This record gives sequence, structure tokens and C-alpha cells, in this order.
Amino acid sequence: MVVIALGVPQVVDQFGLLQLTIFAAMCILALSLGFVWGYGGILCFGQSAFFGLGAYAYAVTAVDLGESTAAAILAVLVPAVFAALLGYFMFYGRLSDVYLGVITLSVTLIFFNLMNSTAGDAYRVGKARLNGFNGMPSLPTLNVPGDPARLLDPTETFYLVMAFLVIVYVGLHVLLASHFGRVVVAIRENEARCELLGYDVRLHKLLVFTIGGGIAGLAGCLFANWGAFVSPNVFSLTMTSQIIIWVIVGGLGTLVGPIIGCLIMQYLATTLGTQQLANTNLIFGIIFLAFVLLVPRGIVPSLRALGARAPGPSRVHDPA
Amino acid sequence: MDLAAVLTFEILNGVATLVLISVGLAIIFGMMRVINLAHGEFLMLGGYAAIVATNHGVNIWVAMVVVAPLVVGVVGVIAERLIIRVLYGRMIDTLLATWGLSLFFIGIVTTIFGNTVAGIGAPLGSLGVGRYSISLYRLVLIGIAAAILAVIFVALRQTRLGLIARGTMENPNMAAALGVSPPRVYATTFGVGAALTGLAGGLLAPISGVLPTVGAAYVAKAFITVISGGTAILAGTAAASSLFGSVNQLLTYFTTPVIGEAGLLAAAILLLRVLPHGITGKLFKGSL
Amino acid sequence: MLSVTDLHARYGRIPILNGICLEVAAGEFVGVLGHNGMGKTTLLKTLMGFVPVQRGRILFDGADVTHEAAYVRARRGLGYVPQGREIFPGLSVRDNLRMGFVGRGAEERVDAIVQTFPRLVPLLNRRGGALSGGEQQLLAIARCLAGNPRLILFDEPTEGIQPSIIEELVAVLQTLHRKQALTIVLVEQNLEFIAELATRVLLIQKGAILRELQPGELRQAGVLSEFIGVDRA
Amino acid sequence: MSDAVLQTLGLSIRFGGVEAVRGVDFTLAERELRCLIGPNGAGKSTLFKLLTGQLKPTAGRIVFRGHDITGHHTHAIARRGIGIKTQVPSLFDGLTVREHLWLAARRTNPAERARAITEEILERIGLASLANGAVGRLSHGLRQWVELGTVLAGNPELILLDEPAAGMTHDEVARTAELVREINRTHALIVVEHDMQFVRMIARTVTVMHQGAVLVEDTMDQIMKNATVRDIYLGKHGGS
Repeated sequence: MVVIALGVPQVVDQFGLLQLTIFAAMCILALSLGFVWGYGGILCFGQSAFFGLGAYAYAVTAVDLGESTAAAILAVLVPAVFAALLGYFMFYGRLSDVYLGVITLSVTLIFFNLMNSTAGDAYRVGKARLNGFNGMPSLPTLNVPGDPARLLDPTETFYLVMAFLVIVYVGLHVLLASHFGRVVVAIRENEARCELLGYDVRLHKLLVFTIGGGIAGLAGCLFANWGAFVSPNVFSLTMTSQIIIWVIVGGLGTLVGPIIGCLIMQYLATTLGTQQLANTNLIFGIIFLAFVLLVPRGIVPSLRALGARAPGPSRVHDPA
Repeated sequence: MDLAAVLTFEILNGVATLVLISVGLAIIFGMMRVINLAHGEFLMLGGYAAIVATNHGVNIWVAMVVVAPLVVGVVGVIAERLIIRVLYGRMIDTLLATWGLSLFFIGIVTTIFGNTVAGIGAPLGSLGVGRYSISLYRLVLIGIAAAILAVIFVALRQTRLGLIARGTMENPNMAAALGVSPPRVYATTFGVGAALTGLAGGLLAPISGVLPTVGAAYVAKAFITVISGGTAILAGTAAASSLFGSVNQLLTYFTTPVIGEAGLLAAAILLLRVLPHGITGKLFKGSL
Repeated sequence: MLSVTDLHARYGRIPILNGICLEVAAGEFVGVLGHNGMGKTTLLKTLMGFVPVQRGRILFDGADVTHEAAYVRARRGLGYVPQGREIFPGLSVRDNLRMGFVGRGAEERVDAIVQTFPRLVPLLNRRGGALSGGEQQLLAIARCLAGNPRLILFDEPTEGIQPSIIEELVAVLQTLHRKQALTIVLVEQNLEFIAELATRVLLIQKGAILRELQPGELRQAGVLSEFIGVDRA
Repeated sequence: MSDAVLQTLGLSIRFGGVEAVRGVDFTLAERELRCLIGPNGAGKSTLFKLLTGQLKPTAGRIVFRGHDITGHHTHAIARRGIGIKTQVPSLFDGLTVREHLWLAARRTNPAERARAITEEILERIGLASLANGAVGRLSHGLRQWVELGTVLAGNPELILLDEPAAGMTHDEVARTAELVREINRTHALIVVEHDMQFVRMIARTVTVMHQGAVLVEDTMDQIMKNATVRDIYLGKHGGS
């Protein structure tokens, strides 16, 4: 992965590089839900709330300070803290799965409505005007820490986003292999048994949810930086649906799955967007339904199951 | 005095809107424990049905009160047959499938009508209250919301179908052991819930206009109302609508709509922290 | 009337029924005796259609009902009085009875049925959930009768019931069997109750019929010990 | 009182109109093995759920090793040292047998020690050959063993076993009895079981519950001679 990443800017043109940068940022977002839902078993339908909060936190801070380092840090912290707060109410109130899904979805939709109605001079944070549905244009992009004048060029941004993707991917792998991670998976399998073994289920879920919120915020920061623009659409139903579809298509319980799902669907969305043959929502709705009804486990786990059933001669070890 | 009257009207209006947009969802949730994520799109379809019918010369009242619920009711029955029934007992898959359905509806309506706002003029005029004026049509909506709750109450209490519905809701297996067919009850429930949602969509079309993504504007409030209400269809909807409608309208009146929305959400999250099964999960147990 | 061959069923992943064979002729009162966890309740739930059959066959009145839905079996005339009674707690006693027969003329039917259960008459407008265990048991039987079944499956009607009402239950069941000629299958761990009522007793153990006894044999010391599990051979 | 591992005082729980457990006073001594029997609905499993915090009592207190644990969270009670094998095995279907034991052992032990405990328990319950298989595919009997092993790996001070012999063959029942006696050398246990043969293999003192209350407490021999106990088992409705 790292080798490919380093080689890419040499062979791809500027437009392709920008495309790949945004794809990578979205993969980080996909990973955040793949972790929270696929491993933590937390049905979060509102991952875009944290993504959007990250984007707005970056936008507002960057405009106010004219420097991106603090903005990027806040873009991770603000959604993480918000996730912790929301998570506290949900997990310590012992809301069931379905309620959790609906509440998180409602939260992001209310953010959407809220941000849409912040047009006008009254809605500003310091120098930063929120601008309602028009969004915040011309945001300062990422600069070298401590040197606001030295902005990152597209190639550097690409490297940076790829580096974050690798760090998040590897970091989640390490986390899942740790004691904490294995307890998280055990909670997904059977909450009651975990409690009977003495593990605090609520606390573990809260931590997973908070980490997921922070990662989604990072993706939001990279997204806002990529277009130097953020609008309430980061909270929209379409946005939050997309994240769910990535994970469903790719498969729950893997980290590669959401990345693959994200890449396939992003590619599809880009292609559909340019040719206007059929409405994107229509196609997405059909894919969504098809996967839930026909391939409920998603691509990666289904392929793995196929692979496990097929007689692979190199994997057969006779114990005798 | 005028202010008090207008404020009361605003609050009743907020409550009535919540009742209208959430009662269909509440029926489906209360009876089947299914949360229909395409609920917002059912509202949207109701709006389009009313507008298209009106533009084709149908009387606006007939379009809103007859055509919209009929169209959406049929859509609901078809959706139950093709999707919900297949996933019966798999709650999360049902949620996801209805989400797919929601995108599908948005897509298909956008393809047909385009991504622009359609609307019809609100019938009736307005009424002067001292220095203020209130819309007669909104006054009628308050009446309709109250009437819907009353009709549901009577239907559940007094009719044979209502008895079967209440029995199946309490214990579907025992109802089946007595010869009641739960699949048929569920199909009917989903149809009735969808039809009421279509009715709400039709009635709200003159006020807010319709566009393919209008569902998102309503649906969060509807979910919050139903979940906070708990499983009792009538008591839950009425209690949660009254609470959130008042919070929302009062905050909106004295501050801004933004704070009104945020206040509604905060009130719901606080409420669910205290009562995880909703208002009727603990209080008013066993009510309709 | 009811013919069961080699019935296998499991609860989740736990096998509960391991090849039950059972023949019930019209007019019989068959008692199935067994301890907790021996598969009594699962047997009735499988017969009623709430637990899927893994292997074997169920014939009711000559028709193969093995894979039919519960409500279809109920409409064929199979009645069910479940363990724990399963009264609709939020419905009134009258509505509970009306649930037993939702067709036309339900009111008259309810009035007629209640005559046989005088204890329920003053309670008709009470919520089902507010009744005592014994009253609920009578209501569950009355509700089942409202549907006019030809064969009734009873699941431990004496569980958690006061002795005085158990005597009343004996009388009610005797009337149903002798005067109304209903066919009855009753599962119980209450040995006395079965001995008093059944015309034939089957001993169920680990999901299979261990052997058949005459009601009189139930009072023999050897059988008693075997049932309790003290002197298992 | 100081040598009591567990003590309940007037423990009760009510579901709607039904009092499933009524004023239970129960004392368990250090290293004691107690069998809990009684007909269906006597309140045995409910009592276990109260002891592990899965249900909150409506009245009464639970004292474990001198600490009042009434109303504490399930995980907090488990941390104090109460382990339970539930009636229907409660397991992580997607995880392997080894992972089960490791998760239980690792909570109180460093990684190295947890691995050692895992291997030791695998040998002890005889599941070493299945250690890397997903538990979801195992038969009911084997699942019982996995759960027992998981409880042991956590090394709780008090072990509750709810129907440990259910669904086992005669040989397996005998092996389970052997294991229970062995555990009892170092741990206090309460065992709920319907299989009277199994109870006779392990029991010294037996508590009989009926309709939510403790009916009688005595040695196994005395219990079997007790007329009231016989009556409730035969359905003569005695004792109420």
C-alpha cells in the first residue's frame, strides 16, 4: 500500500491525484464506521454527524486563526467529545440497537436542518460566518505546522491523506488485536456474557464510539481541506446513506471491506455523476436493497466464506 | 391576551404537525416493532400525489384527503409484500432495507419530477386575532390531527379489526394460536400506517411545498417523537408530540428556529436517558 | 385424530424432541407426564406450529399439518392453552374471550361460554392482567373454547395455581372430556392431577416417550420413585 | 457470619403481580457446595439472576464476603468474584474456545499468565483438540463444557452453575459431577439441577425452593425422606 502510494503521483495527472486524495479521505470515514459498527456492533446511522462536525470545526477554526494545525486537532477533538457525550446518554441509558440507529440518524439530520438555517450575519463564530445552506467557501487549506504561509501542494496533501489512511488502518488493526479490541469483539458477540465475566460493556462501547467519532472527524477535516469548502450537505441523508452503503457493500467485521466498498461506490458515484444517465440515489437505493436482501454479509466476508469452503490443497494439513 | 392566544395557537400547531407526521410511523412501530426509515419518503410521496392530482383538476381537498393516502397506502402494502415480509424478525435488516427503499423513492421521484420545489396554494384564508393573524388552514390541521387520534382510538376500541390489532400487538403467537393470521394483520397495519403518512404528506404540501428530499426535513422529528413516545400508539404519540411540540415552538418563538430544533433534540436525548423505553414504556403502561 | 410420527425438534441449537411417536383417538384424554426439561412444552409448541419440525410428521384429522402455520392449525380445530396462560394482559376479560372467536356473532358466543365459567362473569370488564393465576387459567380455557376446537392441547394448567382452583380445574376438564366429548392432550408434572383425569398416560423423558401407563399405575411406589428420579434403573 | 461467603436477607423480586422470589434468607459457607432444587417456576434461575445483578431485587439485601452488593451492576459483581454458568449457555459464537478462556483469564491476569491459564483449563475440560474451532458450531453438550471452562478461567470465588448436566449423556454427567467435586476443593458453589441422579452424586446440603421461597434446607438423605418435598414433586400442592 505504501509503495503504491509513493508511486502514484508520478503516474497520475493532477485531476486524478485530487480524485485519489478524496477517495482516501472517504476511506478513512468508511473505516470509522467499519470499526464502530462492524467490530463494536454499534448501529450508528449518523456517522456523518461526526464527519460534518469535524469539517465544520476545521473550517471555523481555520478561518478564525488563519492557521490549520490547531484547526486539524480540533476537527478530531470536537467530534470525539460530542460522540462521548452522545454515547454517554445512549449507552448508559441502555438504549437498544434499533433506537441507537434511529437516534444517531436523527442527530445528523437535525444538524443538517440546523446548519441549513444558519444563513445571515447573526450566525458567526468569531470571524467565521456559517452561511447556512450556501456553505463556507475559500477555507484556508492545510499548512506546514507553525508556518501559515507555507501551504501544502496537491502532491503533499495526497501523501498526507494516504499517510493518515495507513495510520488509521494499522492503528485499528493494532487496537483490535489488543486486550481492549478483543473485548470489543466479544461484546459484539454477547454482551451479557461479557458483563458476567466482569467487563464494563457501557464503557467499552463508549470508547469505541468516541474513537470512531474522532476518526470520522479527521476524515471531515481532510474533506473540508480538499475542496476548501464545507456545506450542510456533510450532514445530509445522502452523505450518511453513503457511509452505510460502503460498509454494507464491503462487509461487516473486516477493515478491508469498508475500504473496498467505499472505493467501488465512490467510483460509481463519480461515473454516474458525470453521465447523468440515471439518478445516483436511485442506483444507490437499488444497490442498498440488493445487498440487504441478497448479500447481507457484504463482499469481503462472502468471498472469504467461499474461499473457506473451496478445497484449497495448500491449506490442508492432516493432523494424523 | 392576543399574544397568549397566538402563542397557544402556535403550540397547538406544532403539536398537530408532530402528530400528523409521526402517527403513521407510530402505528407501524407499535404493532410490528418495525421502524420504517422510508417514512419521510412516504410523506414526500403523499405530497406529490396531492399536488399532481390537484394540477390535474381534482379538488384540492379530495387530492389531500383521498388521493394522497390511497396512493401511499398502496405503495405501503406493496413494500410490505416485497421487502418487509421477507425480513420479518430481522429488525436491523428491516431498518436497512427501508433505508434502501427511501433512497430508491428519492431517486425515482427526482427522475420524474426533477429536483425542484413543487407546491400548491393553501386553501382558506386567514383570521385576524387583534394585531396578529393566523392561518385558517393551520387551524383546520389542528382539528384534523385531533380527529385522526380520535378515529384511531375508536377504531382500536370498538371495532373487530381493532380488537384483532390490539391482541396481535400484545402477543402475536397467542393470537395465531386462536386463528388470527399475523401476516395479514401486519400487511393491513403497514398499509394503514402508510396511508396515514400519505395523508399527512398531502395535508402539509400546501404549507411547506414538496421536493424529492423533503422527507429529511420531517423524518428526524417523527423518529424522535415515536421513539420517545414508546410502544403505546396513541398515548405515546400524543404525549411525545405535546412535549416536543411545545418545547420546539416556545423556543422558536422566543429565540430562533435553530435553537427550537436543537432544544427538541436535547429534550429527547435527556428523556431517553431517563426513560430508555420511551414515555409509555414506564408511565401509562398498557394504554393504547 | 392426531397422529405424530418420529418427531424431532430443537430449541435454538439444543435438541429437545428426539423421535416422539404419539397416536390420539377421538374422545381420548391423553396425559403426558414428565419433569422439567424433558420436552413437554416443546412437544405442544411443535404440535401447535411454534417450533419448526426438523424431522417427522404430524397428521391432524388425516391432513398433514407438519409445516402449516399456527393460525391455519387453529382454524382446523386445534386448540391451545399454553403454559403461563398467556392472557392478553391489556385486554379486558371480555375482549380476551372475543379474541378466541373473532367471527360474526362473537358477543352471543362469549355470553354462552361464560355460563360454564360463573367465576368469570363478574370479571368481564376487568383487565386480563389484573386477574389471579387461577382466574387467568379459567379464562385461558374459556378463550380456547370460544374458538370451538375439537382437540385441545393443555400445557401444565396447574403450574402456580392455588389448590382450591385446581379442584375446579379438574371439574372443568372432566366436563369438557365427558359431556362435550372433546379430545384432550395434557402435559403435566403434577402426577395427582393427571392420575385423576387421563384415560391413558405417557411418560416422556429426554424428548422421547419412555413408556405408556394406565392411570391406576401412577400410584405404585416404583413408578413414583422412577418419576422423581431417585431410583432410576 | 464472618465465614459466610454469601448471605441474602429477605431477598424478593416482583414482576407485575407475581412475586418470583419471596423473602429468601440464604447463607453459604466457605468452600460449601450447595444444591438448589425445586419444580419449574420455583424461582431458582431468578435467584441466580439476582445474585449476579442481572435483575434488581424489589426488596432485601445480598452480602458477598462482607460487602453489600445489592443493586450493583453485573460487571461490578463479577469483578467481586461471582461467576455463573447460565441455564442456556451464554457464549461468543464467533470466537474460538481458546479465546473464550483467554478473555476470562485476561481480565485479572497479565498476558503471559492468562495464556498459561488458558492452556491449563483447556486440558482440564478436555477441549484442547477443539481449542481453535468457532464455538458457534459446537454441540450443546460441548457448549456446556466451554462455558464451564470460561467460568473457571476467571477464577471467581463463588461459582453458580445453572443446570450444568442438562443435555448430557450418562457418562458426561458423571464426568461433570467429578469436575464439580474437584472445583469444590477450592471454591464455593451453588448448583441448580433437575437431574436428581446428578444431585445425588455431588450433594451434601440441599436447599429446596417452591413458589419463590425456601421450603426446606437439609442433607440429601433427609430431603429425599421429606414428605412435603415429595408432595410438591408429585403435585400434591403441599407447602403453599
